[in-house]
Amino acid sequence: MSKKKSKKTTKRFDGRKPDELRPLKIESGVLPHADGSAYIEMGRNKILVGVFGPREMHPKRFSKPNMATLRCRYHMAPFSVDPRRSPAPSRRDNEISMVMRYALEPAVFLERYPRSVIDVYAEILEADGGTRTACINAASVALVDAGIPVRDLVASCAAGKIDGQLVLDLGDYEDKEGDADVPLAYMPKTEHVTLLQMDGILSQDDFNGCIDMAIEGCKQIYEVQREALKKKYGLDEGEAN
Amino acid sequence: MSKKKSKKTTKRFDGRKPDELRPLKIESGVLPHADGSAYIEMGRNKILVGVFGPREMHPKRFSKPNMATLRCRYHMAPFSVDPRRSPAPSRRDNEISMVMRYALEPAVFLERYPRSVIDVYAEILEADGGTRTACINAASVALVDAGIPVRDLVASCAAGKIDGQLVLDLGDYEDKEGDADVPLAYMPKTEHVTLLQMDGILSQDDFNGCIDMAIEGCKQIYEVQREALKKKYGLDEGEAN
Amino acid sequence: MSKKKSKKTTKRFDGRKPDELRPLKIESGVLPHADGSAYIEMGRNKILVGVFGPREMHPKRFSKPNMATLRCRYHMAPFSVDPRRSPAPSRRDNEISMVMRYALEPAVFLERYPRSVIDVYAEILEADGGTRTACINAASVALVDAGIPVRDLVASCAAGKIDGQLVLDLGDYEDKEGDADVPLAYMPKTEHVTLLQMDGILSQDDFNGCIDMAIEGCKQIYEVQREALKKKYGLDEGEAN
Amino acid sequence: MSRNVGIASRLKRNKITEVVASGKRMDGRDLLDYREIQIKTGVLEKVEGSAEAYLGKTRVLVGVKFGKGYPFDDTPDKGVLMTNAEFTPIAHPTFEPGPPDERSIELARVVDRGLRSAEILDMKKLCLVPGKSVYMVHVDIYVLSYDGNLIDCSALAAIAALKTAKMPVYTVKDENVKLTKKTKAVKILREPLAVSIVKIGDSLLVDPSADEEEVMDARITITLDEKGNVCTIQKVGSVGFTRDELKTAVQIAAEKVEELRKNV
Amino acid sequence: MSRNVGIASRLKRNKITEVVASGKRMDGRDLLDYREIQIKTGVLEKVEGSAEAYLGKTRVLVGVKFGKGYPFDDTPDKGVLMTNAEFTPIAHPTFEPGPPDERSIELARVVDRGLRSAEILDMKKLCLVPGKSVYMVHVDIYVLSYDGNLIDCSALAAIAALKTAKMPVYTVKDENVKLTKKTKAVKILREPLAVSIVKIGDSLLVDPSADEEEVMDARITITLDEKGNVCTIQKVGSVGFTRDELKTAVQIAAEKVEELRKNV
Amino acid sequence: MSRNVGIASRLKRNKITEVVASGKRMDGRDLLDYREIQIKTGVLEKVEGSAEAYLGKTRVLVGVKFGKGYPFDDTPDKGVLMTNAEFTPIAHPTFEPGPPDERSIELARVVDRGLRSAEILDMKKLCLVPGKSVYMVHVDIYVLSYDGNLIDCSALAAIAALKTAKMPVYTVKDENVKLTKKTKAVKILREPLAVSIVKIGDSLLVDPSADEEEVMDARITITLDEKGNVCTIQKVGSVGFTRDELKTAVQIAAEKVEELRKNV
Repeated sequence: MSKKKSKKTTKRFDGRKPDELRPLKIESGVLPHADGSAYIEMGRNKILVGVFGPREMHPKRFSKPNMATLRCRYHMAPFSVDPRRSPAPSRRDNEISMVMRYALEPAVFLERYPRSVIDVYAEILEADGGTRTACINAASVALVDAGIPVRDLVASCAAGKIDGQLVLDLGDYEDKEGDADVPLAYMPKTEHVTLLQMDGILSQDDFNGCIDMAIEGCKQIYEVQREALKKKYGLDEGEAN
Repeated sequence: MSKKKSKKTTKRFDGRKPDELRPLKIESGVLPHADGSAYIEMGRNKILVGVFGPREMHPKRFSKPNMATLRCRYHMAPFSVDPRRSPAPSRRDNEISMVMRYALEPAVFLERYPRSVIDVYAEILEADGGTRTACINAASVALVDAGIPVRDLVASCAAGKIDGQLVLDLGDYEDKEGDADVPLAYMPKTEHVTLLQMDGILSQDDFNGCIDMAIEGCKQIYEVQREALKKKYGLDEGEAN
Repeated sequence: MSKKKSKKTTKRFDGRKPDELRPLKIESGVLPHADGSAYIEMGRNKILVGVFGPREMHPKRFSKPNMATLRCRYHMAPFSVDPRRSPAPSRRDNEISMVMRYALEPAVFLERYPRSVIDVYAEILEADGGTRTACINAASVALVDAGIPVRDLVASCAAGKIDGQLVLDLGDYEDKEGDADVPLAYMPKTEHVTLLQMDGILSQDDFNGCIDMAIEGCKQIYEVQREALKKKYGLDEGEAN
Repeated sequence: MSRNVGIASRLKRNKITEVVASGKRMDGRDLLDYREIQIKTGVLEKVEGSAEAYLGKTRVLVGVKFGKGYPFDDTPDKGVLMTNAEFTPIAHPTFEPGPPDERSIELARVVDRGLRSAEILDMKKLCLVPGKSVYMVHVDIYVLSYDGNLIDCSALAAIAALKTAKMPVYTVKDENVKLTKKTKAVKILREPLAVSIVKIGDSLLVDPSADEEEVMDARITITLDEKGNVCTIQKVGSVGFTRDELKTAVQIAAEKVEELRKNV
Repeated sequence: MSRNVGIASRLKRNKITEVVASGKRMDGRDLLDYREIQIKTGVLEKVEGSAEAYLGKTRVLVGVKFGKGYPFDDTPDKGVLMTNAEFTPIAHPTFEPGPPDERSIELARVVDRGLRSAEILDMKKLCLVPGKSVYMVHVDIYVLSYDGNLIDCSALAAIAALKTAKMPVYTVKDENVKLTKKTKAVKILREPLAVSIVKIGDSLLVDPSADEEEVMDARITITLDEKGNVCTIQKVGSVGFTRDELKTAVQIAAEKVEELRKNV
Repeated sequence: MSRNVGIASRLKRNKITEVVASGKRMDGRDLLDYREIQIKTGVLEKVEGSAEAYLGKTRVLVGVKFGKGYPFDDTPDKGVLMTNAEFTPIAHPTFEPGPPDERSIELARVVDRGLRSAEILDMKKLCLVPGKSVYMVHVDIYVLSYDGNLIDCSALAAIAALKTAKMPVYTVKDENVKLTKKTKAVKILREPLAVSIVKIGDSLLVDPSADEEEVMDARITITLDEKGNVCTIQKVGSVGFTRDELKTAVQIAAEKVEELRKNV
């Protein structure tokens, strides 16, 4: 963990250091009927991701002749937030589904499965801050669990600013109270940022600081993802770059 | 009518005996543009059923290669209940459409019309208690009116318990005040129960009593259905079993 | 302008004479990506119409083997009225889309483009009274701008009765306060009325008076439409009748 | 000029046009004859008013419900009248279950405009507490059998249902609205009825059948009140009317509406 | 008689029917054996109650949420209980994301009817201010893995979640309702559990797997409370039951429900 | 690496990539050149604020409406700001009428997040009666012509419309809210504008045309306020950015936003 980024030593709301991730647990192969799956607990987020495919795309006319289509769906259980939410997808859900797809696509060798579709379904059972980053972490593991060849794992977390301090991996409370939140996804091997969003107000310097801090966080998450895949990931090493 | 089931002789809300059906009237061939049709008044229920088919199914990929598909639709007019209801189908409507289909399917020789569809549309013009049983009674007559070969007519009514007494063919008021309501459909020739639902609280003995009482009621309704079909039904006798 | 129809000389709400049109401005070829287009200001109405086609129809099974299909869509921007309206189409919008189509169809040589579709999209940016007539005026110009052969231009305006007086081209305020409103569309060359609606209460004489007055109004609008098309319309003269 | 597609349809059109041109119709009627009209009122028990109208094989059921609700923001002192139309799939093999299509929207709109523009109810009298509580009047049109001319048939049923309706009486005290067990007759200010006239070739004819509607060039529906005033007009179809045809149509409608009026 | 289509499906049916006719099942169970049952409660932190139930590879998560809302017009003095079911697309390759289909509607309806008809909660005690403010209880069924018998599994999870839920306490003063930080246990009046019995050929068996549900002739679900009373019945499938089969089914259900009850 | 399908599309991509690699563009612009920017305000009369922005052939109309409504439950003392975007079918032959698709949802979301996260309005000042009545501010984005870069164009129009809007004044007395005939200027706390940068091959370029958006590898939109603070970021597209590319993109955006700012 890179300590140099933390400017102060003030304790955070939940007692973490500024550049400390929330407790993280990833398990792969948790769903009996999916081709690949993963369960993640990242802070209080509890998320199941199932991957189906590559399989035939319906309707066929939407399939691509030279590559597979990656479809992502970010979906919150009605009881995942307080107060309860309606099961119908919101504009926010649709936007997150889209950015999840863009975060994962650069990692997948879609060219190997022309005309087919790979479905990535993320079910948010309980939501803390940073659901989209947690979904990407689990989805990347689930894709490998499904045997789909990838360039690298995609690791994701956010950095932000709260009470004048840059902090890593914001929880729900920090997310709402903070000045800004910068979720990011990163492929360590190719050093590519595949998700980047931000809401809030940050100086350009602080923004750059957030990116650096989030990339460091991603590198730690990457190790947890690899661990979760154990032997399966070993098989995949040869694919990278 | 089997008198042995009535434990008390207390009069019911509308003056009926415990094992007495509501006034019942069935007419067949009432719609000029349907292949078969029937109108039923069962208590204050007023229901029109139209049958269309066997006809080509669209979209074709939903058709079954070795048999016809039976589609049922239970639909309430906005003015059929008080207060007025929205014309959009509710979850209850969809569930009743489904159990109607399951109540009628065992009677129909669907194998004779592979790849085609038979549509059964029930329009509730006025609703008293027991709309689903009334719909099945009319639908069964309408299917025969459409010339569709059947094993037997399906007769349907409910039994239930109110004020400690088992009663037959509950009206709207009894339906809401009673302890339990057991709608049932029955094919007298094969002695098969093709619809069975229940809501409420009944001892196992009372539940068995309700089934027996409802089957007796169905046998009476069956005679009214046969009467409504007159000669048409005569043609169909040869088909049974 | 035919003066004989105005019975009184009382000034109207906005100072116009009874048989005077609102200020009218039509411009053609205003949209870079449409095949044909027109912008109209008719009173405070501000409307953009885009025409696309003739083009292939999807899904194909809805296309007509012997002629093109004309599709019209009347659509109000959420900020076009006060209070703001929802972007979802209302029953009124759907009805106006339909009568627009019937107003324009008689003018178009649809037979020349079998199996194809011509889309006419009217976007109401700001609504004063008489949006449907303004849409038809702009749409007719946009069709010619798209190079689609027509029998004639279709000109449209309303007449109505307010404070006992027949008046031409009602604005929003007059529309709501008046006794009746008679929107009409007219093809001067064939002398056919292709749109006629009315809401209100009028004696048969007054109704006939409104029709005559509206036809006179259409003839004036026709000149403005021709002007807007300048040379383009010239090319089309040979087509008529 | 016919705009209908398909060979069967074009043959049907040719045949009908030919017969109509000779002043007759496929079912033997004259051009200006209505089919048999039948109206039954009070056919439903759970609504405040109901009527069933038949025009030949066309059959429409109308239920009128009175309830209590909020006024619209822009008319705080007026009751609310809502007209809805549903085409049931039992009415015709080509009708499909599902949300309202263009035809049922037009039917509801034209009947609604007919009731509204003729101001058949005094909406101000249907206000209970201004801005807070008003009568809601639902007129639900339910098409049970389709053989053409739904608008005329629906207008007949709607007027018959409203004329025979008994509305609930509420008492209002300090803005508290209470339902009583009393009912009273609905006061109808005007009785607009619709006459639909279709144009096939150069002929105008009334009360079109389903086949005639399928092949018609255009239709004009004219609603008139009991004094002969014109209340609503709706022209549809891909052919226009000349000025003379319109004048004739209004005359026909004024004449036929008297015949319809005898039935309600 | 099988009504399933497709050759693969018919072969599967023949195989299963044959095995079942011999009193055994594809996975080695006896006809009246349930698969392994596992229940975890308190699995979620943001809800008032939660439970996850497993029946073999079938897995259902139920969340129970308490909130404050308006009562229904016809029950102004009662709280509101709402049951919803969602089939997530991760549960089975054949499940698609989107609005609820017939199966999830049936699941929600049957569980809802089970909770409601057994009157498991005293809804009158869930009223805060009559006509104005009541408790809203949302029971959300979330299907995470499908291998048959969702109704029994969901009923287990729902009862387990309700039994362990802590509801928020409100204070009411002059119709002003205020949320406190206190919570209290939910009082459950009855504990209805569901037993689903399917008919394949002439055999009746419990706890059907996905394959058995695919080929079954009919299914009857019987919900019983802790006193052995019947609360809800649902028969589906295109074959009927004889009177004797129904009696047997009720006996089986009464017996098996005791076994299920040990898990909640 | 290109992920676009179809031969025509691949040819277009090859051509554009080649030209861009040489530091030029198909329409002759330099990589960091915007097209001609034009902004008109006060173009509509029925709204409180309006503006039309043009970026070359891209044209967006924004209407701002102020009304009165209920606050959200979780922010009882704040006004409500709602941003909506519609792609009209006249804007491009590939746009179809109907409910919002992924692109229009993204446009609305990014502009909305831009306005919201920069806290351009003091939402607490838009509260009339806490928990009961607040200002509703609707920002409606209406795309009239599409030739790429809708986000930058929409942000320009939205800020221009808000800056020139006149909001209605209400008086509040004992929780009674009354509309007056007065209006006042809207106080804008910040002026965030968006700069979209697309990556084609190894090049970064601003203000993409429709063709450039079609073939681009990825896009990053950066919203900055008038002090140079970053307010909103959105990265889309199936290729990633290196750390260096991101730094460069922020520098470009900080520079170009000053150029845009001269127009509002």
